[in-house]
Amino acid sequence: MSTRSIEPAAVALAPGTGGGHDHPSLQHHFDNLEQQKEASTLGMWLFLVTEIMFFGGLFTTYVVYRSSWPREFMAASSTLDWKLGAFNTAVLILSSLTMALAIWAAQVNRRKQVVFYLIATMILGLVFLGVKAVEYADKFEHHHVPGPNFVWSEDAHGEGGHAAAAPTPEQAAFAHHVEIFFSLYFIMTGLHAVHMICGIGVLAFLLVPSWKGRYNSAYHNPLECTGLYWHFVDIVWIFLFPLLYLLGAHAT
Amino acid sequence: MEQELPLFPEAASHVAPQVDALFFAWSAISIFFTALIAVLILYFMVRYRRRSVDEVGLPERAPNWLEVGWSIIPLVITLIMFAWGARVFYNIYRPPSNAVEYWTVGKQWMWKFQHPDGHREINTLHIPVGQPIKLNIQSEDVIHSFFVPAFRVKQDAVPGRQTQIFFEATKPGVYHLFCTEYCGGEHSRMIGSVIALEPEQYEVWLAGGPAGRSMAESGAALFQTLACDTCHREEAAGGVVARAPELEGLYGNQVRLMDGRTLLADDEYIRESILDPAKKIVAGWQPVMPTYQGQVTEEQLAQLITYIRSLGQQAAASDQPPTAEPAQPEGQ
Amino acid sequence: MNTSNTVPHELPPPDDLVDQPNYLNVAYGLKSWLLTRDHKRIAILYMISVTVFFALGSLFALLIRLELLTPEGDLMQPDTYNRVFTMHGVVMVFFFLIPSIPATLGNFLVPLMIGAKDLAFPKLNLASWYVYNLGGVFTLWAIFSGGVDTGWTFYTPFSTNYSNSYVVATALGVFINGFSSIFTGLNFIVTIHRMRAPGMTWFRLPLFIWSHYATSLIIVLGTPVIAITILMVAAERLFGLGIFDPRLGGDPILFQHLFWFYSHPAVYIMILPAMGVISELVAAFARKRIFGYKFVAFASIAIAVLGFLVWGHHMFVAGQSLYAATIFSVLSMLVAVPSAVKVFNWTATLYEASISYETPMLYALGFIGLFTLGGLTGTMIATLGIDVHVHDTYFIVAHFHYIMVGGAIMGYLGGLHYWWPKISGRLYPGFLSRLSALLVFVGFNLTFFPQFILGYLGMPRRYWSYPPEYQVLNVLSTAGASILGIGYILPLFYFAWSLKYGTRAGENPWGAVGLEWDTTSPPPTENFPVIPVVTREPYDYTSEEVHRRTTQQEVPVVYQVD
Amino acid sequence: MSEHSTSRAVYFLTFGALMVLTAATVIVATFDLGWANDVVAMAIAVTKALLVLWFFMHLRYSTRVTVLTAVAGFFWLAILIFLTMNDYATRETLFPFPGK
Repeated sequence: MSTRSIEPAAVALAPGTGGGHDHPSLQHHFDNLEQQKEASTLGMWLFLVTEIMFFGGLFTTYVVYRSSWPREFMAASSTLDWKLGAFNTAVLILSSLTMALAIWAAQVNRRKQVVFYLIATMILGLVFLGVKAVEYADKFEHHHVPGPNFVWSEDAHGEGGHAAAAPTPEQAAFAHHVEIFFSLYFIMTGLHAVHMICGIGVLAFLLVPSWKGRYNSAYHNPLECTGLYWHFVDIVWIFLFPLLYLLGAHAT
Repeated sequence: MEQELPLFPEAASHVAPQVDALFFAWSAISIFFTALIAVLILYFMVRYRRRSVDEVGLPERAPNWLEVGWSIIPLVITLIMFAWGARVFYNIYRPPSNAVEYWTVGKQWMWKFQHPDGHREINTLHIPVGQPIKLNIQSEDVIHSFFVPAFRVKQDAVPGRQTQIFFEATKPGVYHLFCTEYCGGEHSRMIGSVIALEPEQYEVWLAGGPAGRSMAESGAALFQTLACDTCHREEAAGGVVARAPELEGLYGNQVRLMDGRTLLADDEYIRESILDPAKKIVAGWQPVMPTYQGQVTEEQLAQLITYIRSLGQQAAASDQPPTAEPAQPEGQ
Repeated sequence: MNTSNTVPHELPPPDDLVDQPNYLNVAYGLKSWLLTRDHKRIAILYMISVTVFFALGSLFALLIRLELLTPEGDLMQPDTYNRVFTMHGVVMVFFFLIPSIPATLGNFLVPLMIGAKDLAFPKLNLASWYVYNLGGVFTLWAIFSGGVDTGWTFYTPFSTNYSNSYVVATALGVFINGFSSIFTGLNFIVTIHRMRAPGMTWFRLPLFIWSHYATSLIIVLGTPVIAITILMVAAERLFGLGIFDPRLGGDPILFQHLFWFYSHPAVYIMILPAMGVISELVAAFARKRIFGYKFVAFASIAIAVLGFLVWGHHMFVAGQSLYAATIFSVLSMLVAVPSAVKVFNWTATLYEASISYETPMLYALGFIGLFTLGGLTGTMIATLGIDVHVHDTYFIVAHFHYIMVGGAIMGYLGGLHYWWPKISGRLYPGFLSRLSALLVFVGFNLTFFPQFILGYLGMPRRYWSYPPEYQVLNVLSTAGASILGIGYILPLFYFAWSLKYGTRAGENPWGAVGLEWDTTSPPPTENFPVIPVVTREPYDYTSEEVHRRTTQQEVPVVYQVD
Repeated sequence: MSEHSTSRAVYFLTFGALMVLTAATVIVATFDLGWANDVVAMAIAVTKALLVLWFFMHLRYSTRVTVLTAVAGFFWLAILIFLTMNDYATRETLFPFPGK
């Protein structure tokens, strides 16, 4: 809240808005809390629109390349462990629930429960990142990380394996297209993970004010906006899971 | 024919008149509307200039039909012009069945052409007039773009794909060939010319070029058409960093190689450097020279060697100090 | 050019006008400026940053024009020329044209025009300026350590595999700069939706606000796509991935799709704010309501929405399918209609108006003429048959400079001259400013009209050397560029001069209608002593109350005829 | 957003529905239905996204402008994907452009 040096002499609030004492969290340029809440919610949604278009570029790339090489994407996807993916999806959905309950708790003025649910959401987020770390480790081990030392042999099929006989042009092209799948896999899930980390950071930032009881039924904007962001990150994973993991499920 | 100030390109292909007609129509429309707006503004500026400090404009009275009018009219005009443009576009991109296939490969800063009968050229393309030509275009590295202004055709060379353009020369002549998709350092030197010849002259040219010229002269002409001079040339030309050793005064002198050996630059060394350049690299130079194996016939090879030998004697004659030691190229 | 026929009479500046508290003298010192949350101060900070980048971009432009004086490039090596035209593109597009009007005039005026105390998120607004400068630092570092030679379009596979210049640094600079654009756009949309003064309905909003609303829609919906595209290029260079690498089967044309999805709407980000400024100028100096207000307002929204459907017209010859090229060509014709509607409505506004010829009006009239030609040539280029011939030639360069320089920069300068009294409380010299407007108009046309001819002759873009027959037209163009340069430098001087010596501008030096003219100039920090209640239509010059204000008010000397 | 809050039961119900749908998409994926696999997977994903948007993200109580913003976001993504695919889908089919 900015306390400014010169208070304008006659600040006459526009007629008809709730005047009286100002809520400590009301910023000077808003007329009332309602206007401030709607402004911050709309602002958050607009930020989420930019996030939709940000991930949208990757989804477009995915759609284009998958339509060009369905077989290669299916073969590459079959090396991903869809059970871990499913488990991660469940973890994220549960974290969405705890996030929503955190906001509910603030609305009914139960600050202890707000803190509890926030911590639960953070722990679930960390579990999700842990599982991702396990998956990435597996990729490094199998040389499935795109780049100079990417190895993909048709017969080895997932074991990574040593360099087989010189691949035929078709196999080389196949391996290249598989490498592009893994490039997309790493950028999409990597970007999603970075958003998770930022989300956890913001949640941590909210713990102290929540503990102090600053968020109550009248004012809980920061919680609401963090909730919107967290649910959005969950939605991105909801689309990532089937597109990346479930392609090859019926092939195994 | 270097005109002093050309204001309009030649129309030398079947589609050029159609493109020009479309362009003139659109230019006329543009000039008409721009002039209309300019005249209206100037008239209003004078007619309704402010006469006293407190004068204000009258409220608007015009009905909505005016508003609808100048929404519909531009839409109709643009859609008509779109349809006309689309028809011309399909004329450019749909070759007739009797089109002869030529190939071109864009490589960083040169065009390599191949005729239906296997004849190869670099940076210049000889084509017969009146014969529809389908040119298959590829690229070895980045995106280039095959553009002949006189034919009004352009098509990007996309690496990893083969794209195609169709044109039919209608007028013999030498026409500019440009690369119009930015492709790096010497994008502006990746130019050449498309030479449209009467069908008979084209056959003569195909047969091996004009007879009666001395071996050295044919060699010199070949040196140009094979674009050897894009790399082998004196330092000063256009300030471009030389990419290959100078050939003046090379013949008959010692040459130090990368691996330290020094040997005499004789016929055999020149022949080998043309057909398999990577085998003996002169000290201090990069192995960038492409092989001409299969691009030069035995007879053309002989012409090139006589030409380079003649360069050697000229240098000795004008007792220019033979530059056996190649100039050290700056780090590229 | 007859000077305005208002009766100039000298008036000693009333004493109370001098030390009235306003946003400039409310606090002094670096800290009060660098940590300000006042949208007006942030507008001025942006004005300084944007001017610095405009100067840098113009320097590159001058180098290009000097280089092209001779067919065989003599001024610099081809590689240096490639870096110069690339940096001209990057600096001008991302660091001047996109932020110029929204971040300076928009930041200053959006709250003022809708009767709000400030933008919805003041801290975000300040962050936007810092992020803009951070992006600028990255790009400047890239420039001074060697520059990038991929063209401002970063086409792959050249930018990812073959260029050994500072591509990642510049890409990072542009990526970060994108966020400053998003923050401004987001701020405007929320402010316009949520913080209008009582009585300010949507159809009482000035057209400046409508055009900035449409611009912000494009910014929010388009900018993230170029952010991810540039991130992919950087990832490909740094980690050897192969998304656009043809050797791995990647498709360079996919990069062009993603790039132009943002970069075409970006040209509407650059022109729509200028259109908003022109609507204000024409209304103010014709003292008449804009003809067909609703049509002009919805035309801005139509341009914003249709602008997202047309990007394929940049790729007609790039290897796109014929069918897609046809679809994009039709859609490009649709997007030309709202621009035509705007031009006709501006011209119709002048009918039965009371036009005066101050400098802003000269810029506005120049804008309308040049934008008409720019828009029509744009529609020509969107026609399939012509684009095959003129794609990537100087015809395209001439078209987009007619829109960007003839349109956006004329709009920016017009707006700057129109609101300068409100921003600084000072008036600038009339004759000198009109002279600079004339120089800009003449210099501009001499620079870029020959390029239309060069383009159809077939001279390709981005060429370091060109066939000798194109030299005469290039020399003409360079001559025009020097006149244009002088035209741009003049305002720098007389604006600075006016800060100290300019006569004081009263509350409403032009006798215009608008909430920003109802407060003092320069305005107080919270914009209005009392939040205004809006009852009148926008640009309502005929109402009694306005008549009284524009006549009785002691109009201080509008011009010293020096 | 009006001051009333969603009751906890609604959140738990939404959570349950999302878990069921996740299980469903996994099970369906194990059968080889050819191109139908993608359609079903996307249908389920969209349903789950709508559930999250409507209940968890309180679109249910949001103002018309906020709902419009959310819809616009996804619609513009559709424009990007649709018009880009419009090029790739017709590279070789409608007009015999020199494809591979």
